[in-house]
This record gives sequence, structure tokens and C-alpha cells, in this order.
Amino acid sequence: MTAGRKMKRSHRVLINILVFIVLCVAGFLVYRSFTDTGEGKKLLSAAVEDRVSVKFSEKSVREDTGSQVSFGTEGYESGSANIVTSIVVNYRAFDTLLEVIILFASTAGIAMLMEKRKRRIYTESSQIVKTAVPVINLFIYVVGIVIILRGHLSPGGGFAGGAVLASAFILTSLAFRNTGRGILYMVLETLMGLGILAVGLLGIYYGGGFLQNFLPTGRVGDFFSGGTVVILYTLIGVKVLSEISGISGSFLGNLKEKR
Amino acid sequence: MNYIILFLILPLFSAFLAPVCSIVRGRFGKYLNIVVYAAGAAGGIYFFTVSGFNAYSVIIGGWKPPYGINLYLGPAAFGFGILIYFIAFLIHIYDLQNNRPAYYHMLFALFVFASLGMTMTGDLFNLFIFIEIGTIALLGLSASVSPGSGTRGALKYFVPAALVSMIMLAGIALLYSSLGTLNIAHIARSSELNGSLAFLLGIGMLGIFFFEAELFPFNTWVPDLYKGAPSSIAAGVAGIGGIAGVVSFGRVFLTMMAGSDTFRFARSRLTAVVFIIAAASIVIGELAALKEEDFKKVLAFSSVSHMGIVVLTFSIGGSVALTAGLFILLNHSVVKPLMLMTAGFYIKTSGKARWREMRGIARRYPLTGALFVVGALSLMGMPLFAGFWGKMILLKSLFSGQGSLSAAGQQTFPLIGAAVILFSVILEGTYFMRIGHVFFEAPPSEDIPGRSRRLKISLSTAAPALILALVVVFFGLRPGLIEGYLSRAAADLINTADYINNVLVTLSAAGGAL
Amino acid sequence: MMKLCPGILNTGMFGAVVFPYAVGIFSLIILKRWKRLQWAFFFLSTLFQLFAAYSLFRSGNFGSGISQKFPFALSPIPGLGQSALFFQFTGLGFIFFAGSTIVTLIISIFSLAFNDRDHATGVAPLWTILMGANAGIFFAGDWLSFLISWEVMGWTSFLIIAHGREDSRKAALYYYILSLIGSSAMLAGIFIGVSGSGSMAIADSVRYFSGLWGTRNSLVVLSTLFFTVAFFAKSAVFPFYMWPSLAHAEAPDDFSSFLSGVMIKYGVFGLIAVVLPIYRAGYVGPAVHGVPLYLAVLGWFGVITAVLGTLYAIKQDDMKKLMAYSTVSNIGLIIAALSMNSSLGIAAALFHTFNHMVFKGGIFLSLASVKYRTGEREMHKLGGMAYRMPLSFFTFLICIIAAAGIPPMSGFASKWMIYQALFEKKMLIMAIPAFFASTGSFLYLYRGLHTIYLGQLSNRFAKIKEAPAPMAFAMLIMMFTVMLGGFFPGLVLSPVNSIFTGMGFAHISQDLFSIQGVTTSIRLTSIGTIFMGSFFIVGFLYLIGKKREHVEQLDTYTSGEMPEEWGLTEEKYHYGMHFYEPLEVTIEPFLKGTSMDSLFRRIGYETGKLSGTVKRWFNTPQLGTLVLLIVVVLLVVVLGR
Amino acid sequence: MSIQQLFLYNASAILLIGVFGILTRRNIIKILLSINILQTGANLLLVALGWRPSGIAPIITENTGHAPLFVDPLPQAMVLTAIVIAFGTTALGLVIAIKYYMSHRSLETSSFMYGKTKSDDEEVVQ
Repeated sequence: MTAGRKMKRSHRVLINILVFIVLCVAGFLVYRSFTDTGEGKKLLSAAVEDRVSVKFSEKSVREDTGSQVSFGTEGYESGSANIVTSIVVNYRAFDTLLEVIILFASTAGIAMLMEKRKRRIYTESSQIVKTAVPVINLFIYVVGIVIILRGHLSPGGGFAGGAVLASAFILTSLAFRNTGRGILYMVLETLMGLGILAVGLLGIYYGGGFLQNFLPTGRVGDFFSGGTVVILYTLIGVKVLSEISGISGSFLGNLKEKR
Repeated sequence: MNYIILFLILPLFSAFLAPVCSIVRGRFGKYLNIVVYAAGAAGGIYFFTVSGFNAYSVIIGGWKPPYGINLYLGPAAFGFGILIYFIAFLIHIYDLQNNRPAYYHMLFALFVFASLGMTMTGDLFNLFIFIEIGTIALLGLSASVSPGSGTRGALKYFVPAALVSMIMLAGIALLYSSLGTLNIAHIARSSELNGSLAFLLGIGMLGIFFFEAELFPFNTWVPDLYKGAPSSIAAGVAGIGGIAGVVSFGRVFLTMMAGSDTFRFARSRLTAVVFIIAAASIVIGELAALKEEDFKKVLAFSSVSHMGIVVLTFSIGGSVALTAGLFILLNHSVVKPLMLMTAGFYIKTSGKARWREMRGIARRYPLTGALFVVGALSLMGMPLFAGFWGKMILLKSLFSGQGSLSAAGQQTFPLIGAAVILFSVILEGTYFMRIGHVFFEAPPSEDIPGRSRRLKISLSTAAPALILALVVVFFGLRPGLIEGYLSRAAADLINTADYINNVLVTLSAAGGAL
Repeated sequence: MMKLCPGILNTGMFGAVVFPYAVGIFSLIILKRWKRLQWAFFFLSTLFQLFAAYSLFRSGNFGSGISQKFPFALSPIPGLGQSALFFQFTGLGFIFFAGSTIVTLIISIFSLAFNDRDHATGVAPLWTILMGANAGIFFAGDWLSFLISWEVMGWTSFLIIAHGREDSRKAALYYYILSLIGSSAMLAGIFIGVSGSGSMAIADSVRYFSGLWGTRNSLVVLSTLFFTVAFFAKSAVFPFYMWPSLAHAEAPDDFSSFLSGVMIKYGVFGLIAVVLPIYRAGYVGPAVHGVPLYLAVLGWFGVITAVLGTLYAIKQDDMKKLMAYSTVSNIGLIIAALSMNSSLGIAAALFHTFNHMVFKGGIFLSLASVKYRTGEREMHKLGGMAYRMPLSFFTFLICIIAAAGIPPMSGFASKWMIYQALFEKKMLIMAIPAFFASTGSFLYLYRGLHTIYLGQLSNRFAKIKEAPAPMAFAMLIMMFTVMLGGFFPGLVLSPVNSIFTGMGFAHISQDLFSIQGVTTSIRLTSIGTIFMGSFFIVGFLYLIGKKREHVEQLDTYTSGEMPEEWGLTEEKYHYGMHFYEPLEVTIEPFLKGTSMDSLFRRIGYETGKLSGTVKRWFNTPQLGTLVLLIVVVLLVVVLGR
Repeated sequence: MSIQQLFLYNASAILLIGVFGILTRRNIIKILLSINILQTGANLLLVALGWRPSGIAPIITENTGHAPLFVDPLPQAMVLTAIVIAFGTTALGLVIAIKYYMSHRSLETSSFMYGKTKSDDEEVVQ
């Protein structure tokens, strides 16, 4: 037992008060800098229409149309109706790639650290659960796939859909003892990651930049609009699904593969 | 020319492939990584030489800055990227002796990837994500081997990392709300911020770089991480992570804050903060190393103080001082992996963690002992080794007091810095020479395996350290070969006008090379 | 003098510096297994240096300092405004180089035999490299080459003194920390000068500093103080006079002769080359009898060093420590002389420097041969060595006669010149303690002679033989060099005299046989002849006189009895024990009062405690962030408007 | 005070609460919770900064006319990323906390002090 010596209570209280005072001062400084009426730009001094994001909602980064985009028209640089999606997967797709990599890294770290974890003893889950889970999973699959595929038209997308799908896998692994095969998740992750990289390099191949859209952007609001958005979001969805399932699997602790 | 982004994303291929390949064959990921690092270094050198050392701005997704994300591959980013690849390559060759899981190599590749990205990204939020990738990869790696001190080091690394990164995120948000952009060049071009707001944002953003560069208030993780992580990871933190932290620090502080008018009202105060923190790190690192018993922790404290010296030059400003700082950074990031490799070999051989218990080990293994002495002398800034020239240039610029960033009333900074550095040299010489002497003492202590049971120094163990030592000696005899280049890198970091020009103005919409 | 020939100058200096480096690194890497061969290479490289010195002597022109580009040019370093290393051939540097090379060559002959299977220390390659640095220091024309040689000298000598023995670790670290402090201070001084003058050349910095008189005196004094700290630390002058007693004692025996003969003179060279010129041309400021106040203080430090060195030497029992303290006191005299900053003073300083190189080298060589045979360092275990090792005895005798400043040996002339220099500037108050130190040297030198060589031969050492031939040969050369310097002072003084034009001093009046001081002039050759004549007469009387009969030590002391019940052993009442006990008791409190050693140890202790406190700060993850917040808030409050 | 300022001060308060928790809590799990609070505050700050008067969600539908007033979409994209990052860091932090507990049998940060856990100081990691 190497639990450290408990600190004296008075000292703790003292430190808490000290930190509290310090934070009050810091908060006051934050407040002062928010409401400072000196010269120079203040907080929120860039109105929404002055920010770079206006070009995103006008879809006019390349050539300045200067007008807002209306539903059903076509010929824009990025066709997806959901502007957040067009930012996440198109304008700032590189951030998204890195984001996926972060999940990837944490999955790998968790798998590596939890490798030698003994499997817990589960209590047998009840008959109701065992019966209900497959039925529920069906709906979850449908919802998740829809969320992924319509990510460029309505709220949602790869991350949300992937999480939803992963919840189905987690349900399965809780109801029945198997938590899926980690090797399957790993292969899926790898393939999806390579797929994203391939799409990005294809963008270069078709004479643009890395992760550049090389498919036609259809009419705003159609399913086949937004070019590579659907592909990327599908890849991301499956990747997120496999990663979250892998994480839950390693927490529940029976990744069979030792490496 | 857009294929130049392969220089950044090469490690991703090995990272994605390593786990699957390891199903096929256990050590496959390792060799894959080695190939990738060698390819990155070689390709970078080739491209950099044929391209005539120009600055490149790679546009991602075909959206021109400041709307899209761009990578800026100037002399600083590109050259230090090559160095990162080189060090990673050697570290992996050193690591061949150990049998690591595939995830380990994958995380190391991601760590290299994140460090490269930190040096070359041109977008604040993108930089934030790169830093997070590096943090997560390093967390997994540092806890990978040792359940005891490794996890402790990981936790001590994790808590401040989360704190400062979230503070940086809030700072980015506030900056975006007041300037309406995330691109570094664009921020540097826009008009002045309010003084107190600028100071708040500056502190909020610099915190994470103090953390990454192992500087004073946030470096409680350094000794534990160096001790608890395997030596190759510690070498990676010292060499690769140090480079990434310092170069991105210079990009954000020198290019975005100090060089531009945006932070004009807070510039002198931010400079003062950076100076004070750097000086404090130097003193604290050297003092703490003086009494330290654990070999790897001594090296950790010494890197704290060296990163302090490097960052101190940032607060002095001026191309000469910055050149000296980058020279010291180069020396440190070459020597510290070398010494950590030696430490790993000695700890493995003697089975002891404290340097006092390794008495006379260098008599048994003279080659590694000589390498350790070379590294120590170079860190102390002794002649015939690379560190000497960095120290000389730095002292010259400090005493001539030129190019001081700081406002009137802070003109004493260079002299104080010089005093601190001269003081640190005394302490560093003291403890390094003491350790070296203990290593070379006769007779060797009995616990160290003798010639009969002596370990075979495999080529993969000795060769990387030897190569690093040769690099140090070469630059010690021919400093001019690297000095001109480092001054270019320093100009790349300092010269905000050129940076804005290269990123925003002279770019065609298609992007690509300048 | 032949006319100047730059080619030979260039190659001479280049070879003298680079050849030892090359040989040293070669023998360090290639000849690891063959220790004797390493020593042979050391001897060869020193021989080569002597040859280079000879060629320089024939080609060089002492008067004017000629600056030469170092052929081994580094690629240009814009950050330093320097494209190569520059060497400068000055008479001063040449004299130091020649003297150190001659002495080192003799020592290397000694080492060839000394480092046999039982006594071998693998320091030959490092020593070879050190000789290269030695030449580099004396020929340096710009600060870079000076610093390179200085630092290389520092860490190589550290490694040699330590030579991997646990008990020598503390001594070596003590020495190295002091030299680190010194080099840090010197760096500060150097870069003040460089940033002012805008060039790395030594001469430019000196010119810059001497141009500042009257305008920024405090800056000049500060920078010279930095230089002085460095050179004092290397030369073991007053605040730093402790390290020789440790380092000389712990170093390998043949190296301690080099350490005490040559290495301790670097500070003297630095003071003459860098500090003194600043205080000559256009000095404006307070002066004492025409000596600038700063230099007068320097002189006082030198005198204090001389006295303290003598007093400490008197109470030593370890023979190497005793001689180390004698070195300290001699250095003090040299500093006192050169701080007069007159031609006579500098001539005296250089003359005594060269003499001290020779006779102290000889003393340590003979001690080394005694230790080589007996393995003992404490004097009270030795005695009567003269019967077994007559040649070592004669070397020791001649050398301590020189060290004590008794005619006809060389020490007499140089000490006489030192007093003359002090008289010239009317520094009588300074001369009195100098006299005391010099006469006090009789005491400890006689103790050394009497306890080690004379007296009763202990039975343990009844069988030992004289040192092997090469060692004996080396000691012989040393002995004759000492005599030569005593009989013909002109041999050293005329080169010294000829460099004064280059340094802008007036000549002193001397010739091969005699020296002209301020009060009087002496003709050493005649004095020497008279003394030698009297020696021979006494020796003749000794030979024809009644033979003494040999009795055991116990017979003389306890009349044959050995009362074991008193727990008496031979060492217990050896006549060398507490030789000057009454005197020691008298001077003890004074020494306690002035011991810098305890001060340094205290500083180290406090630093260690501070370091422990700082280390504890790294413990919890929260403290750091808390500290950050406090720091940030304070900064904001302080720096904010 | 506009609703935006309300949200801004709210977010700052949450940020400071998170910092307070990180600095004062002595249990690793509680520190992790404080980190999550901090991340929530940062996200809230981001979203609040993208607000504009009478702005609508940035999705083009039949109902959005020719000149819709979208709120700033960029902070929302950033929030998406930040949430994923928070998820990854928290999961990894929890795993490391579990490992720490397995080896030290304690989650108190006071067990970080040297000398408290002899095993760590003696431990040899090559």
C-alpha cells in the first residue's frame, strides 16, 4: 500500500482559498480585458459578416460571387447544404483528418495499455435484454447509416453516425459476452485511414491540393452534391465506429489478440 | 509541387499500416517505420537542395489562406523537419534491440507526425490539434513500459497538458472573435488588438508552448517522463518534441506576436514574461540537476535548462541571438538523444538507475563512456564540439545587446541573460564532470557484469549514438557549414513581413510553390 | 636575429599546435592497448614542439607581434564576425612556449621510465593534447583560439588529475569548478571587449579598453576584474590558493611536476599579456607611487598569497602538498613583481617564472622518483633516502637551494630582481612580507630535505635502489639547467630583454653574467664561483674528516630499547613528526582566520541545499500550475498598466 | 446585457471552475472531471462567440430564403473537433488512471511525492 500521506486538512483549505483568490484575480483580469475601452480591437469587434467564415456560408472562397447561396441552385465550389459539414469535410478537411487521427491514437494507446487486463466476470444478462438488443440494434443501424449518409444535407455526419453505430456494437457486447473481434476493428481502422489518405492524394492527382474536392458538386440539396463529402464522411463514420467499439472493447477487456 | 505534403504525411502511412502488418509479422511495423523515416529524411534533403532553399506554402484542399489551411515550409520548418526525421530514424535503429508492440511504433510515428505538423502548420486551430495528437501519442508511449513511474510521468504530463491546451483553445476562440480569422499570417497582418486583451490572449496561447518546451511552471512532468519512459521515448521527447515545441513557439511568438503590429500594445509585457520564465527555467533546471541521483532525471533537468537558454534568445530578439538559439537547439536535440541512448544502455547493463551505483562502468564499456563524455562536453559548450559555437554566438549577441525586443527599461535583459547563462555553465560542468568521473573510476563496482559476462554491444545500439557524436564533432570543427543555414532559419522565424507576403499575397489561388 | 620569415612562422606555430592534437587523438584511439607506446608518442610530439620552437627562434622577430592566419581555417562564422583562427607570434608568448616545452620535454623523458607496469597511468594521450593547447594559449591571436586552447587545457587537465581514481575525484572537481568559474568570468570580460571593439582580436580588445580611460573607468576595471579572476583561479592566487594542495597531491606524480612547473603559469602569462597593457597607455586614475591602484591591489594579493603559501607549507606533512604550497608562495612573489608593471618587474616575473618552472619541476621529479621507489608520500615515513638515492638527493638539494633563493642557484637572481622591482616603485611595505615569505621558505624546504633525504634510513627501505637511468638523466638535466640559470642569468634575460621593444617597455641593463638593479648590480658568475669554491672546500673537509659511524634509529632515540607497552612505533617518534610544532601552534589561529577553503565548502553546501529544495518542487502535478497562475497574475498586476 | 454576453461570462465562469478543480482536487478521477468541465467551458465559449442577432442554423433548406442570416458556422466546426479531442483525451486519461491505480493502489495525487512510493524511485526503466 503506497497511498500517500493525507495532507493536513487546514493546509488543504488554505490552498483552496489561495487558489480561489488567485482565480478571482484572474477572472477580474479576464473581465477587465473583455470590457477594456482602450484603443485597438476589442472582444467581438469582428462581426460575423467580417469573419472569414462568411466566405464559407457564401461558398465563394475561390471566386467572389458576393451573394448568398439559395437552395436548389448549382455550380458552387462546395455543394453541401449543411455549411458546417462543408467546413468540416471540405474547407477545413485537414483538421478532420487530424481529428480522426486523434481518435486513432487514443484507441491505440488504450489498446496497448489495457492489453494485459484480465477479463471481468459478467453476470449473465437477462433474457429480455438478449431478445431486445438485436431488434433495437436494427433500428440503430438504420439511424446511424442515415445520419452518416445525409451528413451534408442535415445535421449529423460521420462522427455522430459512427458514434450511434458504435452504441449498437457496445450494446451487443454488453448483452452477449463477446465484445467483437479487435482485429476486425483494427483492420477497419487501417483501411479507412488509408482510404482517407487516398482520397486526399487523389485530390493532388486531379491537379489540386491535398484533400481537394475532385468530384462534381451538384445542386445544393441533392444527395449527390458536395463531391467527396459523402465518401469522406462514410470513411470517417466507419472509422469512428470501429475506434469507439475498439475502445469499449478494451475497457471491457477481452481483446483476444496479444501484441 | 503539392506532393511536397508527403514530407508531412509520410509517417501516417506507417502509422496506419503498422498494426495490420504486425498481424502478418511481429517486427514488421518497426522496419516499416525505419524505412519511412529514412525516406522522409532523404527526400527532404533532396527536395530542399534542388529547391534552392526557398520557402514553400502548401495549400490544403485548394482553399487559399486565410480561408483554407496552409502549411508553411520555410527554412526553419523544413530544415528542422529533416532533423526530426533523422533523429527519429536513429532512435528507431537504437530501438531495434527491444521487442515493442506494434501500437508502440504506430504511436511513435504519430508523435513524429505531430511534431512535424507543429513546425510547419500555418493555422492556429490546426496547430492546436497537432499539439493534441502529440500529447496523446506521448501519453500512450510514456506509460507503455513501466507501470510505476511511467504512469506517474504520464499523469503528470496529462493534467497540465489538458489545462493549457484548453486555455489555448479559449484563447484561439477569443482571438477569432476579435480578428475574425485563424490564419497566423492573417492575424499578423490585421490591425492592433486592445492592450489588455492582447496580453491575456498572448499568455493564454504561450502557456502551451511553455509546456511543450519544458519551461518553468509546467515542467513538473519532465523528470518523471524521462525516468519512467523507455530511453528511446525519452530521447524522442528531448530531441523531436523539443524541436517541435521551440519552432512552433518561435512561429507563434516571434512571427505572430513580436514581429507584427497586432500585439503591439502587449509586446513588451509578453517579452518580459517569456524572458523571466526562460531565465527561471535555466536556473531551476541546473540547480535541480545538481543534487539528482537518478541518471535519466539529471538529463531531464539539463534539458529543462537548455530549452530555457533557447527560448531566452527569443525574448532577446535579433537575428544573431536567434541564430545562436537555434544552434543551441540543434546541439541539444542531437546530444540529448545521444546521452539518453547511453543512459539506456548503461541502465540496462548495470541494472541500476542511479549514476552513483554505476561506478567504473565506462571502464567496461569504453565506447559508450567516450560518447557520454563527448555529449557532456558539447552540452557544457566546450570547444571542438558543436555547443561551443552556439555559446559563443549567443554571448556575443547578448553582450552587444543588439536586437533587443524589449521596450525601454528592459534593456538590461541581455546582460541578466548572459549572467544566468554563465552561471548555468558552471553548474552544468560540475555535475556532468562528476558523473563522467564516476563512470570512469577504477576499479569498477562488482555489480557491473565483467568482461566474461559482458553484454555484446550490438551494432544497432552503438551505431546511432556514434553517428550523433560524429555529427556533434563535425559541427564543432566546421560550424560555418550549419551556421549560415541557421541564420536563414532565424530570419524565417523573425521576418514577419516576408511570412505574410509568402502566405497571403504572392499566392496564386491554386496555391503551391512560390 | 635573422630576418622575419612568415612561412616558417606559420608552419612553426601550426605544427606546434596541431601536431600534438593529432598525435594525442591518434594514440587515444589507436594505441589504447600499448601504454608505453603512448608515452613514446608523447615524448616525440614534445620533441617536435621543441624543434618548432627552435625554428621559430631562428626565424621569428621577437620585437613586433606578427599576426598570422591559422592555416586550418574554419569555415566563416558570420555570427562571430570571424572567418578563421588567428595566431600571433609575440616574444612573450614565444618565451613562455619555449620554457614550457623545454621543461615538458625533460619531464617526458622522466615519464618514459616512470610509467612502467606498476605505475602506468593512461594519461599520455590527454597530456599530448594538453601540450597542443599549451602552445595554442601562448600563440593565440584572437579570443576564439585563446578560448579553445584554454578550455581544452581545462578539461584535459581535469581528466589527467582525476585519472579515474576515487580519492582524486574531490581534488579534480575542486580544481575544475574553480577553473569553470574562472572561464565564465573570462567570457564575460572577453565579450565586453569584443562587443566594444567589434573584433575578436585580443589586441583590439586591449586597445579598446585602454582607450576608455577617463571616460568609462568603471567598465574597464570591471572587465579587468573578470580577467583577473580567471587568471587568479588558474594561477592559485589568494582567494583560490587552495586547489594546488589537493590537485598537485592527487595528480600522477610526473604530471604534478608539469602542473606545478608549467600549468600554474598560464595565469601569469594572461596577466602580462592582457591585463597589464590595459593599465599602461593613457591610464587615468588613482595610483600608488606611479603604480595604478588596481595593480597595487593585485600586488598585495600576490604578497598575501606568498605569505599564506609559506605558512601552509610549513605545517604540511605530505611532501607533495608541501611543495604545492611552496609553488603557491612563489606564484605570489611573481604576481607581486609583475604588478609593478615596470620593465624590471616584468623581467623579474618572467625570470622567476622560468626559474620556478625548472627548479620546481626538478623538485617534483626527485619526489616522484622517491615515491616511485618507496610508494610513500608522508614524510614521517621516509628518511635517509640520500644514502640510497644520491642523485635524487642532489637534484633536490640544488633545486631547493634555488627555491630558497640562496646563491649561486637561479632562484637567488630572480628573487633579487623581484625585490629590486619592489624597491623601484618604493613598495617597501609590500617588500617586507615578501622577504618574510622568501625566508620562510628556508623552513619548509629544509624540513623536506632533512626529513626525506637526511636522517635515519628506515629498515623498510634498506634495499631500495636509485631511480632508473632515464629518470636519473631527466633529473640531471634539470639540475644543470638550474645551475646554468644561476650562473648565466643572461641566457634567460636577454631574450626577455629583447621582447620589451614589442611590448613598449624600456630595456633593463643586463648582460650574460650580471644584472643591474635600481640600488645596485650583482655579478652572478663571480658570486657563483665563490660559492662553488666554498662548497668544494667544505666537501673536501667532509671527506678528510672523521668518518661517522652508523647507528640504528632506535639506538639514538630510545637507547636501544623498544618499549612496546607505550605503543611506540618508528613513525610515532620519527623526527619528521610535528617538525615545527611550536611554530604551527603559533600560526594556527591566523590560518584558521584566512582559510578560503571553508568559505568555498560552505558555498557548495548551501548550493546543495538550495538544489534539494528546487528538486522537491517537481513533485506534484498541481503545484506547477498553481505556481504558473500566481506568476501570471503577479506579472499582469506588475506589468499591466 | 445581451444573451451573448451572458453566455460569455457563463463560459468564463465554467472555465475558471474547471481550473479551480484541476488545481485543488486531490483525486485523479476528480481532476479528470474538472478537465472535462474545462473542455465544456471552452466549447460553450466557442459556440457563444459564433452567435449573431436573429441568426439561424447554417443549413441551406427550402425555407432559407435568398439572404439568410446564418450564425457563424466555423466555431461549430471547431466545437465538433474539440469534442472529439476531449473524448480521446479523457478516455486515455482514464486508462492511465486505471494503470496508476493498479500499480500504486492509490488515486491520490499526494502519492506522486517522491519517497511516498519507494517502488517508483527504485524502479529501473532502461
